[in-house]
Amino acid sequence: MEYKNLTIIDQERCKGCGLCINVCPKKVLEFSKNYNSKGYHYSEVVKPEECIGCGFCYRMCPDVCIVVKTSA
Amino acid sequence: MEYKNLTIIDQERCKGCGLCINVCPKKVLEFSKNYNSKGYHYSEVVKPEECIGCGFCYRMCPDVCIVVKTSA
Amino acid sequence: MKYSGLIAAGFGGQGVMLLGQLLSYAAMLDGKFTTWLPSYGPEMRGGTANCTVVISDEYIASPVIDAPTELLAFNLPSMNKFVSQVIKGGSLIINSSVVESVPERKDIKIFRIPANDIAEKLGNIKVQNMVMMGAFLHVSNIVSMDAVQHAFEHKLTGTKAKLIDLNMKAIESGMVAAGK
Amino acid sequence: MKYSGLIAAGFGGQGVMLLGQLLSYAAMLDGKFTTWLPSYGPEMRGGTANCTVVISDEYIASPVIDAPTELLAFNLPSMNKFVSQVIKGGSLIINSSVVESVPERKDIKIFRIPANDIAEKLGNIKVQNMVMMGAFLHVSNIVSMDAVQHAFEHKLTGTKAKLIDLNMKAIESGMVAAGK
Amino acid sequence: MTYTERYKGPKSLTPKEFTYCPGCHHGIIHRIVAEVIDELGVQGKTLMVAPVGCSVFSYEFFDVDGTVAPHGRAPAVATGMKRARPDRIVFTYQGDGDLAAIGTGEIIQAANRGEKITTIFVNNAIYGMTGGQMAPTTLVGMKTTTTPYGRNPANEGFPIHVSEVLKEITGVAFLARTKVSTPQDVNKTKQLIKKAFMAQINNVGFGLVEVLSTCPTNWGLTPVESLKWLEENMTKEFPLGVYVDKVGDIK
Amino acid sequence: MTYTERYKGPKSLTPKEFTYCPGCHHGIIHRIVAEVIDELGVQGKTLMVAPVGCSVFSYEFFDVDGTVAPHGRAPAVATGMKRARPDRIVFTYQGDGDLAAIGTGEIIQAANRGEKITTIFVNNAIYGMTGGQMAPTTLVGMKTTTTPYGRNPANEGFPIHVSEVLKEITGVAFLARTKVSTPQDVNKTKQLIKKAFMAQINNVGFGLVEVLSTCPTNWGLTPVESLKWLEENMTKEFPLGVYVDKVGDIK
Amino acid sequence: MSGKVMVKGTEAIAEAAIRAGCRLYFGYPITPQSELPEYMARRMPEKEVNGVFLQAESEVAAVNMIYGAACTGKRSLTSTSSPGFSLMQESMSYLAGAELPAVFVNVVRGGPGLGDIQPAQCDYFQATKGGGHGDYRLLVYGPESLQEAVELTVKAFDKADKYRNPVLLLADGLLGQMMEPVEFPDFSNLEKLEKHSSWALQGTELERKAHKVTSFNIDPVGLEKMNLNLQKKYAEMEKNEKMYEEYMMDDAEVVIVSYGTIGRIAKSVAKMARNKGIKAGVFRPITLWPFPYAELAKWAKKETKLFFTVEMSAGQMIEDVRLAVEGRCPVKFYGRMGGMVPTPTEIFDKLMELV
Amino acid sequence: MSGKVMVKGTEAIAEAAIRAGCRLYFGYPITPQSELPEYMARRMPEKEVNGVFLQAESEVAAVNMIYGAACTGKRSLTSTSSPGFSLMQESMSYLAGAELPAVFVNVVRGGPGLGDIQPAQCDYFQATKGGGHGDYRLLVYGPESLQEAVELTVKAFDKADKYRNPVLLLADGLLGQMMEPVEFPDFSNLEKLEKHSSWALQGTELERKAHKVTSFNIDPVGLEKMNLNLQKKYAEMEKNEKMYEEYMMDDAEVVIVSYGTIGRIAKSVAKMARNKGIKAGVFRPITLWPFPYAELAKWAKKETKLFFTVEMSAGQMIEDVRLAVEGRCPVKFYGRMGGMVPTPTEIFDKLMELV
Ligand SMILES: Cc1ncc(C[n+]2csc(CCOP(=O)(O)OP(=O)(O)O)c2C)c(N)n1
Ligand SMILES: Cc1ncc(C[n+]2csc(CCOP(=O)(O)OP(=O)(O)O)c2C)c(N)n1
Ligand code: SF4
Ligand code: SF4
Ligand code: SF4
Ligand code: SF4
Ligand code: SF4
Ligand code: SF4
Ligand SMILES: [Mg+2]
Ligand SMILES: [Mg+2]
Repeated sequence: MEYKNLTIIDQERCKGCGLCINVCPKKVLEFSKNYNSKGYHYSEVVKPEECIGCGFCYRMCPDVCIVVKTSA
Repeated sequence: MEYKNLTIIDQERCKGCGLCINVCPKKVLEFSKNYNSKGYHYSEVVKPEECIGCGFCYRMCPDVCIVVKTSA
Repeated sequence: MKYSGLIAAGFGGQGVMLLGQLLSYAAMLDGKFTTWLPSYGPEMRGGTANCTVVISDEYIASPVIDAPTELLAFNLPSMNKFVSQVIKGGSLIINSSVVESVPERKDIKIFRIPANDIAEKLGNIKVQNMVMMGAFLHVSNIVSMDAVQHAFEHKLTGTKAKLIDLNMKAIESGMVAAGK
Repeated sequence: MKYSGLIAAGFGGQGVMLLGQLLSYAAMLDGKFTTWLPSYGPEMRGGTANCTVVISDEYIASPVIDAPTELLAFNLPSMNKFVSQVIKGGSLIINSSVVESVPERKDIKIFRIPANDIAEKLGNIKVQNMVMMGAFLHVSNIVSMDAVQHAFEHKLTGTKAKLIDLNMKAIESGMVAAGK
Repeated sequence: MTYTERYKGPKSLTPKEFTYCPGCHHGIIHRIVAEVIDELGVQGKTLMVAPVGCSVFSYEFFDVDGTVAPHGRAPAVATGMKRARPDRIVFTYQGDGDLAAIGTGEIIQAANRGEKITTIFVNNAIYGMTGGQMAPTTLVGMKTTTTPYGRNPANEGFPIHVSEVLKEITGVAFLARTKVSTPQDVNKTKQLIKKAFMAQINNVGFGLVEVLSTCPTNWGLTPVESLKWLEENMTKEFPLGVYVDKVGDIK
Repeated sequence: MTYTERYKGPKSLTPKEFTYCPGCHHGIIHRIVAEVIDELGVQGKTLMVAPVGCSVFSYEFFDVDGTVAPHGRAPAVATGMKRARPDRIVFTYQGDGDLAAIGTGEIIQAANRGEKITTIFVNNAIYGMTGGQMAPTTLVGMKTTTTPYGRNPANEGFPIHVSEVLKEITGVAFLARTKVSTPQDVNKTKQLIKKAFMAQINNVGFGLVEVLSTCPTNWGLTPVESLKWLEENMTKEFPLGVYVDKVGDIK
Repeated sequence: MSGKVMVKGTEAIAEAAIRAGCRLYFGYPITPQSELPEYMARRMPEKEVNGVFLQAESEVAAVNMIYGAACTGKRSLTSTSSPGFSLMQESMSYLAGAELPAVFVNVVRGGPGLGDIQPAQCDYFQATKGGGHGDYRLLVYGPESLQEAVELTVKAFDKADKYRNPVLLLADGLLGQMMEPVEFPDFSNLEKLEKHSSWALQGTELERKAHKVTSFNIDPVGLEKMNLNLQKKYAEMEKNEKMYEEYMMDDAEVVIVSYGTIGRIAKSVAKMARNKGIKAGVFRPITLWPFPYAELAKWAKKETKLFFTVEMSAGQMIEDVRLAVEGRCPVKFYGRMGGMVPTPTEIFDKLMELV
Repeated sequence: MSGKVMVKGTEAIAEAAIRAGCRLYFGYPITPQSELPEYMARRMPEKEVNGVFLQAESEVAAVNMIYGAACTGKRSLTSTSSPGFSLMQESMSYLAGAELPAVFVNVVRGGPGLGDIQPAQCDYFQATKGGGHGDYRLLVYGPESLQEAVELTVKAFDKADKYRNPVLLLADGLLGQMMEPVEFPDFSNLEKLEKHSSWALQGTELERKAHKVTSFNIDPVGLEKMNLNLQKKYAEMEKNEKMYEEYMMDDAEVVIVSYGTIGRIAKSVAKMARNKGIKAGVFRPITLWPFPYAELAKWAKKETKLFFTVEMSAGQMIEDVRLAVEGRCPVKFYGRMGGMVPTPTEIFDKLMELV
């Protein structure tokens, strides 16, 4: 399935701070139940279809884990 | 002879800077022609009768050479 | 002369340092000579953490040891790093909830303690370090349970006092697990 | 080998340092080895100032000397301080306009030069130091007048060039005074 | 469908993972500084000076030539660099312990000389790297490991206002206080940082941007709680705004 | 006729002759500081900290217990004294090289802690003791031995305004800039210095008085010419006034 | 139960200082000793102590606050780690010149420069030869254990007052971070300590001539005299204050010379060597200045096969060892740098290579 | 006429630095060397030179400006006197750790503390053993004359670049203040010097990987490696860079060991002694680090009756002399302190007492 906007998270790099989750206006993101190898519950996209490509998550991510793509 | 006000200059201590002479409103003071042992033309009272005891000379003297007395 | 020189090693946050301090404290209460020496990895945060505890009837010359009598391994990298140093006849105590593999050495005693699981069963995963400590106490028999109890009483006061029981239970479970 | 080690000493402001530098400079122009070494008194300003000039045909080992061949005394404290150090057969040159007394020593040559008076007569009291230098040149005969002239030409340029004559005259007067 | 990358990490950062704690604003600030360098097209001629503090590692994160200054001395080091190579872009990145405590003299005098350098000043009201001691910017009442009973003005004085002090200095060409608590903040801060770089590029003078920042670890709060604490407490003590702007409009 | 002494040197000075050059304002300022100490009746409990600068000798001139701090560190030394003996009156006496160059950090941080100490800051726009080098307060265009072609803002920046900077600091209880060029100035300055001491005595906070001052020797002017130069140039660059006053009226 | 408590090295020193009558701490945080100021921050305001803790804005400010506090004759302490101690050097020279008593702790870490935060001993030269300018000396203690650190801390304050001289505890990160049981001395009688020092700056109360404390003397004749007095004092300290430990030295043929924690580790090495039939002993200088030259030189005799100096440095104390031995026996060195701590086995192996 | 000019010591060093290609001077005024920055302030802006003179706000700032300038690979100089050099110690350690080339001048004055402004040699320990923290070394030159100072200044820049290491000229106030004729070398070819150093921070121009220059390595294994590299470099310097002068040493039975101006004065003393029939010579170390131990030790033989070390200090270099002599001959000392300069006769009298 294809979405208008894609938010891609480098989950190995993610430290699970939750700033992206906190800022996303569309609740696209959530903590994963899983740990990454650093031991963090990383952030993952749970509602890709809702993503408006606003880049808020990118802007707030302190660890440069996020790329936002758009088809627009 | 007695004056109303006495300005007394420690001439050995004086460095001949002339600040007292410069500030005296009554031109009571002048540089001496003589040198003191430090090699300065010290300040001396030349018109004691004119002294109004204002203390300007005391206030401006950087070397605490001056005492002003008054009979008032 | 009784002597134990142990290294406890794991990730930061697994309570390895606290375990060492508590043990050392209890040893002191037992009238032993004892030293506790931390070693933090080069990383500021996260990363590995280990400490060395020496307990002895005599003045301790070196608080630094490179031949531990016991190794408490809380994760795999730590086990791999230190296992070869354990003296012949020494003991390796593994938190088997985290570390699956077992090293090759045949000349040491190996104890596999599912510390996380035991702790979880006790209702608080955090006390997994006390489970490991219990195992050590069983294996080394160098510090009295009385001293351990006293140590908790000193360290956990006020509102924290209610945690003593849980911790003691964790220790006992660890002892039992090591005795199996 | 020609050698002269002189101390010139007086109050700050009497041009003692300049005299030394000029002499040293002229010595260099004459192809000699030479050193100039200042020594300021502990007081920040005013106070005494003296300098040591060594002029030699050979490399100068010590620029510090404690046995001057010549002493140029610009005031009484300076004369008293250094006169005992002058070597036997050495010379003491006194600015007699300032220093009235004469020391006891019989084993040295003593020149009394009324430098201030001479300088005043030349129209500028400031060149009293050059009068003293002239006396030294006469006494030591270690630096050529040509070199001195060249030294002035190097140091006094532009608007100051017109002062060369006055200075040279002062030097000549000093030489004459010492020759008397 | 073909996608274009709308938001992607800047070129002027190395791929190296940051060593900062989860949620620490140092990372956000690094990224926007790098974005500014990208946008100005000066990566190849930029020299950076890292401080001593959590951001001591920043010299490894920025993909430009860099060094680490002794604690507090980054402005003097940057001065030496810039005087040696006036054709280069030189920036320092400093914490509040580094800049507002031990380095007080160096920052004020570099600003006063109007050095053509840019300083990113990360004010998190605490010494992060050494484990949470009081900084000169620590708020009144705030508990730190060296003010265990809360900062008490009678003993430790009041938080120092770096931007207010620096605005009195003639050599400063651009000066602003900002924060990065929201995406809007982040955008704005980026523009301010760009201006601080332009102050240097246009040879106007010294540029500094003070960024209010979190230290979840030593504040003892989660990253999200930290945002809130910053908003509620730090912005009150440290008013945001542009304090000096001699740069004018930039494209 | 019997005379009474109307003006006479203060008790809190030793009889030692000052080592300052003829006409140097250091002497005037010494005298009025001593007069203030006399008037406040605190000579017996005052401790003083001399700087490194021409006034390094001031510890010999004030007839109170005293020491010499390392160059620029007088505020830190005074802090140590005052914290050890809060019941004592502690003051520092500093030049513009000492306080506004090497000691920038120490003065700002002592002020920021609101240390209950008093600082007399003698701004003569030059390094007197070392022979006339540029100070941070040297005026633009002014020739010094290290700005032989005149201070050039493009290279050395502009004169620093210490009082303007310090007024931004919360811990400051009293702060004024003044001069001693006329007897009226001298009187006024004395009152200001008294207030700066009162800030300490009343436990309000840090007090500092900046006194614009001459250095005839290194300015290359006579003492009287120096007065004029100060009036015409320094007061323009450094506006006089009371910048902070939390002390209120004193008798 | 004994009066023993379990504490970290940094905290042991802090508490010992308070017991010794120190009521003023000024310092600037730096790893690996920030626990010391943090302990002081908690402890000083307590009623029982009622002292001053103040975080300085820098090490330069800290040492000058100490300078000021010491001027009043009160007991004060600062602590730091290597880079911070370097920053203090100008003022250390001032303190020594002005003959001010104060106690300093340097918990040494790996250098040079920013280096790392691991234990090291690479500041020995700086500590013992004077990192600052001019001819001056600090009394320098190098404790091996927390109990010794506690005792030397108390002694440091006493000696600082006695000689009017700064005293330095040179600890390594190991000692600073480790815990072991220690017994603290009782609190000193503050009133006894508070007796007005005859020289201190405490206000004349118009009852005496003003006191002046400085390292300044513009007249070289005066400054030389001041220096001669200092040298006399240092000679006195050399005569009276040397401390060292000899461990299994009676019949030693191999003398391991080490200080601080490495001196302690060396004891394990000596035991290991004895197990292998090598007559090893440990000579452990406790005062690093004055260094026990003569006492060590005593062992530079025919029977001694080897002096073996082990340090966590590139070799600094070894110069003092060589000055003592004067070529009469071989002097060898083993060292680790950059914060690496040698283990007993490692040292032992090296020793076996040499004998 | 020769190309000789008459200049002050401080100015000779300044001009020599410019000739050597130094175009950056940062410094803070301090007596007795302020003539050096003052010379630079006049000279650097001249068209022929076109360099940078900047008065720093302190010695700490100055050394860090040097740090920054050195990072770019350019030749830079700072100068100071004793208290100022103490303030630079933290950063000196950083420079050495980061392997930055730069030249330092310390015109030593009487200490400790504020002391006075007269000539002294009491900073020898600080210069040679490292006043800062950690295991590091400076290359240290001690010139005796202005011509030698000029030549060593040029050499200092070359060696600093060659070894990427700070180099220190340790001068005393005598040398700094005296004048004598010197000949300056020609101007260096700047373009040749400007060749991009392979390590320097000059901007990547997107053509290479970014350069990083630091003394920081949080991993002790890495920091130890860094230290091992430094030690290797220092060993190289010890092998290649030792300099000393032997004066009338061929048949000497009395060896006067002195450096700097005192080394020069010692030559007069040796002559005086020879006049009295005493076979005296002078061994004058020119590099104070690396110290010419082996070269001096060569004279520690049966025929040598006495090593006589003379310094303007309480006795600092004498430790290195004793390390070289290793007890094979008597080593005696004469020193003056606090800025007092011993005269030839005074030293000679002392020598006569000893022989
Ligand atoms: C001379 C010196 N003193 C102290 C330290 C220890 N130190 C390292 S970082 C730091 C403070 C860091 O705080 P800040 O600048 O606010 O940066 P943050 O970690 O909060 O980003 C200190 C005191 C040091 N490395 N060097
Ligand atoms: C660490 C240090 N650096 C430099 C000096 C040299 N020094 C002595 S006084 C002084 C400046 C004095 O100027 P200022 O403070 O303005 O006082 P003034 O003499 O003008 O009254 C300097 C740089 C020193 N003594 N110590
Ligand atoms: S781009 Fe916007 S909408 Fe999409 S995940 Fe990120 S924050 Fe949410
Ligand atoms: S903001 Fe970045 S680091 Fe934080 S949870 Fe989201 S992706 Fe992970
Ligand atoms: S008191 Fe007044 S009138 Fe009298 S001499 Fe002094 S200035 Fe002149
Ligand atoms: S003001 Fe004082 S020092 Fe100056 S001339 Fe008058 S009496 Fe003399
Ligand atoms: S300690 Fe604080 S400032 Fe440092 S990385 Fe962690 S959160 Fe950031
Ligand atoms: S040099 Fe200047 S400031 Fe110093 S005493 Fe002389 S006139 Fe006063
Ligand atoms: Mg911070
Ligand atoms: Mg000044």
